[in-house]
Amino acid sequence: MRIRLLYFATFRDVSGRDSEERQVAGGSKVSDLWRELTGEMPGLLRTGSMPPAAVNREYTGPDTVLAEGDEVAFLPPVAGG
Amino acid sequence: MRIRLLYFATFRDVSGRDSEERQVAGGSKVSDLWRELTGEMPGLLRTGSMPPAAVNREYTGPDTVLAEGDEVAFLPPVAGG
Amino acid sequence: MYLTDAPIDAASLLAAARTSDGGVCSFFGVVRDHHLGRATKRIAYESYGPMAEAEIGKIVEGLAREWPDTQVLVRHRVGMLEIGDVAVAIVAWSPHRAESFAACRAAIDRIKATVPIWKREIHPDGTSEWVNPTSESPSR
Amino acid sequence: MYLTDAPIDAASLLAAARTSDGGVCSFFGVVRDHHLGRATKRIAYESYGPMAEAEIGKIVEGLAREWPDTQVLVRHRVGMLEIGDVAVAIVAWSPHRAESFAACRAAIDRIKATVPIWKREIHPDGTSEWVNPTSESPSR
Repeated sequence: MRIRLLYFATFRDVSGRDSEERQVAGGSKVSDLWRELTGEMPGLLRTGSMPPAAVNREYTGPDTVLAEGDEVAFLPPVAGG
Repeated sequence: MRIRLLYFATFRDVSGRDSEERQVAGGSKVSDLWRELTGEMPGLLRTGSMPPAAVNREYTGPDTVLAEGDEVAFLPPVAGG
Repeated sequence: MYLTDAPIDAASLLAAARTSDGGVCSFFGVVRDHHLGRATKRIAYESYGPMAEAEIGKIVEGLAREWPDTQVLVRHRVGMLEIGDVAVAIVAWSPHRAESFAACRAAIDRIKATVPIWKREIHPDGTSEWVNPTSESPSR
Repeated sequence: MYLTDAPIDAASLLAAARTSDGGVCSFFGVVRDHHLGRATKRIAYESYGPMAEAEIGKIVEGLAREWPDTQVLVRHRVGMLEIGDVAVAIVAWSPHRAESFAACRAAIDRIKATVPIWKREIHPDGTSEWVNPTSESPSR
């Protein structure tokens, strides 16, 4: 199935892109996607363990199962204000 | 000796004046003056025990001995801000 | 210097940031339309002027000792104030936000505790009384 | 709604007091000229816009539940900011001062903790890096 992945701040610098459409296996969890991404782009691991993730613009945990059309983002440490 | 006494807020309402020149005995303390004033104007006691006192525009305690020319004020509960 | 009988323009006070300041915390005490369940029409602020100036000066010096990187501005209005008028303004500029909040909060708390200023609430029916905060809740 | 790429005019935000408000606490986060001992020339703020709007909305709703009498305004700027520019503005109006301080402080702390906004410090020599607050002291 297809998801849309967004990259921000350091993660955009590492990936070289703002966003991408991506195929993931049915039943994939957020943590599975993170493992896949860091396999391709070890530079994402600079922030340490899995960063906070958002699915469809809401914070969610690593065990959330992804669905077709989800908008997914892993969020580097936020620094607003 | 002579002192200058100032009245503010409720104390001005009770005394009916802003200020007065007053003769006090040499060696009088702040607490002596308060006792004298409340004897003349029991309405001052509405705030309870002796209120904070200022001599020459500084907070001071009840045992401070007054001197010729001092500016003295007993201060009703303050309510700035 | 700290007291004024002219209206306080809250906005104009905020402009004094230094380039090293990252946080600005301000507090404005405003005349509101009620107090202890009764309607307020206006408030007369009275001060022991020279002593109030000196006491605020001591508070500002104390804040500068406790938070040396933080710059604090204080203005307190006296005279007859209408609903919505700014009675007291505190602005604390600091490199960091925690210090700006702490210094601003300390400033207003200390001003309310020790500066010889009194206020007389005037009700819509023309009656009035002096406010006695010692008989009220501490958050008021 | 909460995010803007136009300059934030701190002064104009303060005008919205209700007649029942007695205390106004505000916090303005301003771009300063240094960070962790290095000079800063400007800061680029980037956001995950729709999520940042939603997160700030949740924070504002949470504050309204915790402090029902207090009205809180939030603005956060994004884009390229210069030294002295307001990056974030919080204003909390309340009948009482303690609540205005508490709600204002909670607002900025929660915004910094969870809203997906990032900043890239640009130094005078043209180099830059993303700020990582998790590697710094909590007061910064």
